[in-house]
Amino acid sequence: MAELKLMKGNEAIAEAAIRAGVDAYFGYPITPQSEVIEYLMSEQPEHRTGMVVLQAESEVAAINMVYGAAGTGKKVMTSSSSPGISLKQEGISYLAGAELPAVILNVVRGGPGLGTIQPSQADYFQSVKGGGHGDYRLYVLAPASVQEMADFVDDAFEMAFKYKTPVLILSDGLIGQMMEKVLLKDQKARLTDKELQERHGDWATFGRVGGRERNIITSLDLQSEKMENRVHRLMAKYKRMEEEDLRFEKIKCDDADYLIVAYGSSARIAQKTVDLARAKGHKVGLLRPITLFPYPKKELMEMTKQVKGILSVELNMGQMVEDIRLAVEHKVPVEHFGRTGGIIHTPEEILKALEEKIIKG
Amino acid sequence: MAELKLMKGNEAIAEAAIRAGVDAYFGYPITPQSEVIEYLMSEQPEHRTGMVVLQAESEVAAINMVYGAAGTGKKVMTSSSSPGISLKQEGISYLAGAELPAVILNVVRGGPGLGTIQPSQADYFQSVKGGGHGDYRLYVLAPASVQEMADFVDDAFEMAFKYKTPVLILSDGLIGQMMEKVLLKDQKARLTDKELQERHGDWATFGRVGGRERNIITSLDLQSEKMENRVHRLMAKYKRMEEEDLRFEKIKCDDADYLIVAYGSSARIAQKTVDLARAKGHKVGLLRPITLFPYPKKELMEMTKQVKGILSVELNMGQMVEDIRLAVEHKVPVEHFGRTGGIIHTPEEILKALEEKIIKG
Amino acid sequence: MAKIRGAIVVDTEKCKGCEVCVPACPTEVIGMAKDVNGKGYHFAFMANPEACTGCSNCAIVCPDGVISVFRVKADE
Amino acid sequence: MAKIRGAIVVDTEKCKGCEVCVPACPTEVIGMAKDVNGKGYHFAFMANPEACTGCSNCAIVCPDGVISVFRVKADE
Amino acid sequence: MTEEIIIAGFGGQGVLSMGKILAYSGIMQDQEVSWMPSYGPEMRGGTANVTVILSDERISSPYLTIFDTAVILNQQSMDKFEKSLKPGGTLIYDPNGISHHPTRKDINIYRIEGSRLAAEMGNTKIFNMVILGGFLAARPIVKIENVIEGLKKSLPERYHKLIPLNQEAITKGMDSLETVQTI
Amino acid sequence: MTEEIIIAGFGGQGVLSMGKILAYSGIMQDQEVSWMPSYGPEMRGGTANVTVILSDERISSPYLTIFDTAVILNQQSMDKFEKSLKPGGTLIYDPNGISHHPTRKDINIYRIEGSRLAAEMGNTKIFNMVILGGFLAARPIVKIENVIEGLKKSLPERYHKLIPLNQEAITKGMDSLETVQTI
Amino acid sequence: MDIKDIIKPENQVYKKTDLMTENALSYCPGCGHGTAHRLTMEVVEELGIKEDTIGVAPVGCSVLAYDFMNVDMQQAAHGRAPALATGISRTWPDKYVFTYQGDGDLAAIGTAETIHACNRGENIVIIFINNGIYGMTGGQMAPTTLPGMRSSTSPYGRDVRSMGSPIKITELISNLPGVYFVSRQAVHTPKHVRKAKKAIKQAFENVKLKKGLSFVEIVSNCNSGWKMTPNDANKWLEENMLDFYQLGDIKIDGQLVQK
Amino acid sequence: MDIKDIIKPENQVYKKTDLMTENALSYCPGCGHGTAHRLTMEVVEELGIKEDTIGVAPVGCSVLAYDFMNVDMQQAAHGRAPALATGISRTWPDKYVFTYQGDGDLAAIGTAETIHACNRGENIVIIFINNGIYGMTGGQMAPTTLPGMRSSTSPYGRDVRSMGSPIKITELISNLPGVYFVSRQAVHTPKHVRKAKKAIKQAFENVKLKKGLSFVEIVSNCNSGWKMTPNDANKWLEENMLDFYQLGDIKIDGQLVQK
Ligand SMILES: Cc1ncc(C[n+]2csc(CCOP(=O)(O)OP(=O)(O)O)c2C)c(N)n1
Ligand SMILES: Cc1ncc(C[n+]2csc(CCOP(=O)(O)OP(=O)(O)O)c2C)c(N)n1
Ligand code: SF4
Ligand code: SF4
Ligand code: SF4
Ligand code: SF4
Ligand code: SF4
Ligand code: SF4
Ligand SMILES: [Mg+2]
Ligand SMILES: [Mg+2]
Repeated sequence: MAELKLMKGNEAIAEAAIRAGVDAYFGYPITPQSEVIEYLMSEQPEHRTGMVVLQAESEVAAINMVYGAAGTGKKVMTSSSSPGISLKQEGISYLAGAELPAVILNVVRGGPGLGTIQPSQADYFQSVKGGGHGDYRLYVLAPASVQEMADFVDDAFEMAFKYKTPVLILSDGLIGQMMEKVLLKDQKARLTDKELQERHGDWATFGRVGGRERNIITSLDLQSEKMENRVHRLMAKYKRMEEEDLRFEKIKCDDADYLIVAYGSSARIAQKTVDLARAKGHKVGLLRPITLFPYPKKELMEMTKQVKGILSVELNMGQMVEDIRLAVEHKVPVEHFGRTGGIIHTPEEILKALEEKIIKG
Repeated sequence: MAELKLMKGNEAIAEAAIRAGVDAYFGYPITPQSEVIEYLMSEQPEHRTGMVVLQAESEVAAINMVYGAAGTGKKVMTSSSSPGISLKQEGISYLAGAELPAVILNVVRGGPGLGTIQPSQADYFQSVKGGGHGDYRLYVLAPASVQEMADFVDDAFEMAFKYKTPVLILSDGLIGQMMEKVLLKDQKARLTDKELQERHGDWATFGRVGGRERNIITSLDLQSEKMENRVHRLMAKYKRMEEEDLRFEKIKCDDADYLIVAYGSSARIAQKTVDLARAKGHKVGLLRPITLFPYPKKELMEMTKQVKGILSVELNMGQMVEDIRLAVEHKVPVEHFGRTGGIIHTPEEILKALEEKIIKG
Repeated sequence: MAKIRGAIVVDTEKCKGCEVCVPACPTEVIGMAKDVNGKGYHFAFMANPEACTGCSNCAIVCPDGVISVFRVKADE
Repeated sequence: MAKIRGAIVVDTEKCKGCEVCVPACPTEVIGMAKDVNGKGYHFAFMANPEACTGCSNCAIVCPDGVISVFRVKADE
Repeated sequence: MTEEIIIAGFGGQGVLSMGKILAYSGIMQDQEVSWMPSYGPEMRGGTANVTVILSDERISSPYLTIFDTAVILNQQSMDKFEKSLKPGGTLIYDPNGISHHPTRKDINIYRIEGSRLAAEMGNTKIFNMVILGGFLAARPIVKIENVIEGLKKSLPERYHKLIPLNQEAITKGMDSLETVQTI
Repeated sequence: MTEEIIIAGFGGQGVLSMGKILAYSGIMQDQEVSWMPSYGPEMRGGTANVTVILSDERISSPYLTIFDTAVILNQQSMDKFEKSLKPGGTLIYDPNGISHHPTRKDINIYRIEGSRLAAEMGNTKIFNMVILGGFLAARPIVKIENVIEGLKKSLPERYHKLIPLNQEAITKGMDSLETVQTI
Repeated sequence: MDIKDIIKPENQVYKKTDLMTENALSYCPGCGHGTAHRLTMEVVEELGIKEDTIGVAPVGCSVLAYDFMNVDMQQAAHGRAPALATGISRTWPDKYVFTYQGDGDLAAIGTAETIHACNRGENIVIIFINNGIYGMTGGQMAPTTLPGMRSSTSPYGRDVRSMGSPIKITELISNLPGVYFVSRQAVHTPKHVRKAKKAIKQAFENVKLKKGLSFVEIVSNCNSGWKMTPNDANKWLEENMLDFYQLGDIKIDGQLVQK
Repeated sequence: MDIKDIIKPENQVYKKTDLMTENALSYCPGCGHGTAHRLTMEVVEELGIKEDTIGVAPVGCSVLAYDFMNVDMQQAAHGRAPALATGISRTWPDKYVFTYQGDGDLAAIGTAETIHACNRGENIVIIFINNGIYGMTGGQMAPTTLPGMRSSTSPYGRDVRSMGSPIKITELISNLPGVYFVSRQAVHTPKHVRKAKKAIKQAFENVKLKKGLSFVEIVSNCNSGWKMTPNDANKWLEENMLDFYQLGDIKIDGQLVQK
């Protein structure tokens, strides 16, 4: 039954996972996302839906438990925060290479190193360019509200299975820790074993049921020719993602002379800047990429016909700004404004930066 | 005593490490770089110079052993190949955050996942954008010959200590496995404890010798303001690297109408393409970035005054090409040609791509 | 006969009022202040100073190391 | 009296000539061929077929699983 | 209408749950709400604060540096947040433990003796409800019945028996608010 | 002068070390050299090959797909590399185990009975030295004294006593090369 | 009696199980991996559980186990097979999930995953091939390499002082309450093969009981890494490895076997 | 006799060591971390080795140990302190290198680093604070959490069947030949504090012998995580933790202590 609740982003995604019929969650505690596993444990989803929740001995173990379960066709997810996500990079690269569906949540905190536990977006590069080794990408969703934390579980699994790929939900401490109201969807049933076998029997490893030929999950191709084919197959998927499953949101862009591009928590804050700017008479719009990979390149290029300059607002020292520049092919000035180390920029300082770097500049 | 030898890249770097007076090496076997630790073990450097060589239980342990030893002011290095380097990402982020000097060698193989053991350059993004979490970069050196494998040990440590930063030597299976002649430098003495204490006594943790105040190595700043300062300090270093320690090589660029940009093994192969192209009457030059971070942005921009187009030649599906586009601000067409999955492009097919994408295109 | 007398000094600003020292004292010397210190903690004090033998038990269990102990042999 | 007779068939193209089967045979049946197979290995064969009892020892130690074993009770 | 509120005090004072009840109350009257805590490694005795926004419109930034209303429960928070109020804003504080009282002239200031009143009611745990009452007296932005509904929603079922006590504390708080200065 | 050579055969035939000696010989006469093996997960019995380049100039690509000279020691390698020779190039092979002999008409072809000769000399380990001798007879690109120097450099000190034997094998190889076709 | 009369289908007493594929094994001649593969598959066949069996291959020489074992298989990152198996077994609690791992994989990089899967008592089978070396990468020292034993990273022999002693991971995990069955076996002679198969069978049978993890170590040769002929390697194994890694059951029905 | 006459410098019999800094400890009131810190520093002071001591702080509540211990210190990634200590000790073989780690750090994510540093017999001291929970991150279940014990990730009590049994990592590593000294202690009463200090002192003294690793576990409270007052937590510790984690020396001079 759909339900309206006040929840933390971390709790909302956990509840949404149960309702989405997720089969298993494997994770290891780390601030600011430990509420995900805590909420799951307190809800005893094994009684509600039969969902498995296990605290792993480490993030490395967790991502590899995900790999194992994903390889059987199950809907499986994990979550962590920056240092823990770094540890998962080998596993993520394996998931991508073996073409397994899985959902990974990163509730980003300030880095590098142990850093701070405050919100940050400094893992953008790692998320969209591939923090692990090899030629691969993730489908990356960036929620900007508690509602989206909940909604993106379903979306993420849809993409994960559509493309047989790991999907990253790139959140941050602000979205994870804040409470907002959230409309929770109805409970979806988990696939029965039989349904799963029918749906995924051509690739998943759940045993040679009915005596079918064996299935194999691997990312190894000793022959380079085969490996190159595998990579080309991946690249074709990424292209298709761009064509079919790109997502973004435009706020007050219709008449905009200047554009802010921001995602996740920065988008929330920058939205206030848009209002402040407009109150001062600047026609500013906000383009919020919802998918960070694929990236709204065409849309940005389109916007260059209209806007005089673009400010990339990020909780980091300048990462997404590169993707904007690549997208607009340097047709309009693109500048970056960001705070880092867990400091959250204020709507006012974003406005100031906008005025200094774009409007006046 | 300087010496001329025929060696594999992996052996040359190991021998050069002993001669450079490196204090310690910690690593874990993985193809195509296991010769590094094998060579070191067979040379018994503890007898030659007192250098410590230890086979760790994993790449994660190895990078953290490096962290510990580096924190005491020692010259310390590790090596691995792609999957192992992915596992080291947390540790690398910590090294950057704690501002520790260390040298990491990645002899890249084809990924993602277990992939192949053949040469690849698909870890470019991971290397230059930061595969770990947080706002940091590495100083990245890309050797293109066995001689450079040897020479870059000294250079890498110089940079590591100059900037107090981890330095990545980004090689690949081709450079690691091939033999060429190499002129080995004279043996340098390792720092004595006393020398080390004098040189690094203001930050390194070797005990409060002489009753000095304690030193602390950490990457943690619970206060975001302090953490932001730390990140700004890092960014200032990266800027300085660009000003003072950028490296590249230009081959036949003086009269070039077209430019190939390639590093490492691709640069070696592309160099042959330059000859083939010139034999056919195309004035093609090669710009070889030696440092991948910092990147020769200004030089590339300068070249746009002269060349009609640029081909980025990489053993991957298109990574460095983004940095070229960013550098030249889309002033001339920039295209990518690459093979992946361990396949090495031939000089002939590079020429074909150049003709199709740049010269005729 | 020489009697052992002791006394403790609690760094009241650093005391966290955890009360771990209280049961550690064999002679029930320590009580917790009604007042709070700058951090809002009720700090420990010698409620029963006469009984203190300076045995240091309280000091060595104090997690915050805020107790100093003094001891003299006093003639009765 | 019924005697047990055995025989083995070696998949000579898959045999790697490791010789592990040789000492495993209690009756010294197996020898290595002078010839090599397509992969360049000297393969195993029944050098002394009369002695084979079909005990399967050779087959179960063969790492490549290339030996099949047959056995009959034969009247003398 | 949009109300941007900061509630700040010591870790154990129930700052976060007071904010949560307030946010739930907003939901009960169909408003958009957000609740953004400061979070950190639990160093007990440290400060805790939460930004609560209630609005009739979609809320943009849940993280703010200037506020309409501040509820201040210890000295550190006073030092930090008095200056973050908008001119014309409202400051509500518990004088217990406050050595430097607010000095701004361009804001409304109220006092509520939360600690004392809670102690008088024999239950220090309802301290934050007394404060909530005081807040509601100064800023009646949510209806009391919605607060009670919010309370129900935010308390686990097994604690619902405590709702009358909480309600009493809120009423007590509402009745006990002292006006220091209105502009 | 630049000579681009592929040497290809089975894993245990000493292909890599033959290439290494050749490369060292180049160094001994002050040439630039490169030696690039195929490497793979050691599936014993698989093929092994190495590309060796000797040149008076700086060597660009150490990895090649067409060659001046091919030294071929088993059938798989024949199938793979006969077609990679430049027109006018040189193919040297050991006929032992070869079922399909080379057919190209635009290259020079030589045979050297390496296996047989090594067996005759009572030491299969010098097989690759016999082959090297054959190579040198066909392509005298390095002086024999430089080969001996190269041998010294590439063998660990403790094996230097074997150098005369190796030298003998090389000589045997040089003397035993059979010309199949020259163009 | 003619050989032809013996070699008839009805007389066949030993035949490779169909659960081994027709692919030629990628192992060196004489390597024990092949035998261990075959025993595992024979057990799966004899128990009639191929429809319910999922294997996990490691990184190591047996990385390609999925090419040879004719059951559903996943290939794991180096050392993480027990984590994969946990993920599979937790979501398919009635299946037979096994890992097949080398000593480097299981006792070096995978130590944490091994210990914790054992400690949680995952309802899986671990087949552990201890050949005292890293075979696949060219014979480097493993955690199990014997004192004084040469490898490419201990070319002068394992120096216990600086490289540590060989680790008896099998004994170590036997102490964990989550572990239900532990046995150490070998496969270099027919007698050992028979015993090893019994142990593997026991391990798979235990899965039905859901009482914890079953662990079978197989001490095996890596003749290439050891630089010996297969038969010499097996002799060396008998004389050196088995002295240190003593064969036999170590834990049965959750109880340590008293020695 | 007046109190003033007693409180004189010359009468002082207990004074906080100078090797604890003046920074106020960041721990919750009554948390055993403070005591364990102080004992460690008292030992370093008494042995006169502060010029030769390097500590490694973990990730856990004691992540800030470097703010309190007045010796050179490094902060390690979660679980990796033994690897750092290895790196330090190998390059400074005559120094006193110690790690200070929580149970999550040492026995969960850091299992492999712990086991292998122990197995290699690194010449270091490991101080292991077992409070049966992840204190820093808000009281999640640790590998050491007792059966039935509640935590934020075992809110209905640790269910051994699905979460595994608490792991006695200390007993486990005692079996490794590289480990020279192992002792389990507590710090919640004066008596326990005195014994714990003796064990820590022994551990540091062992470093001089270069015979292997010394390991001291300290069973401690996490009153916040356990949601008890400090004194209740200490009582609970006495009654529950010590039953499972029995105090005393486990290995002395490289020999297991017979029980
Ligand atoms: C993360 C990572 N590190 C290292 C390697 C390289 N590697 C492959 S197999 C192997 C060790 C194999 O030894 P073992 O597990 O004993 O198996 P064996 O080959 O002896 O059967 C190593 C280190 C890898 N593939 N991935
Ligand atoms: C890679 C990584 N994973 C997880 C965390 C989050 N984390 C910090 S401390 C901790 C556990 C602390 O527990 P313990 O080691 O028992 O120490 P205690 O706080 O109880 O003293 C965790 C999981 C982290 N910082 N880094
Ligand atoms: S020194 Fe001894 S007697 Fe005195 S207060 Fe402390 S514990 Fe009690
Ligand atoms: S033990 Fe220490 S901190 Fe706790 S109450 Fe006593 S003096 Fe204060
Ligand atoms: S079946 Fe027995 S007797 Fe026959 S060859 Fe094999 S081992 Fe020898
Ligand atoms: S054991 Fe098998 S592979 Fe080895 S020689 Fe005998 S038949 Fe051939
Ligand atoms: S290298 Fe060793 S373990 Fe690997 S296949 Fe060969 S003999 Fe077997
Ligand atoms: S959370 Fe627990 S371990 Fe951490 S300081 Fe508080 S009481 Fe100590
Ligand atoms: Mg092995
Ligand atoms: Mg703990």
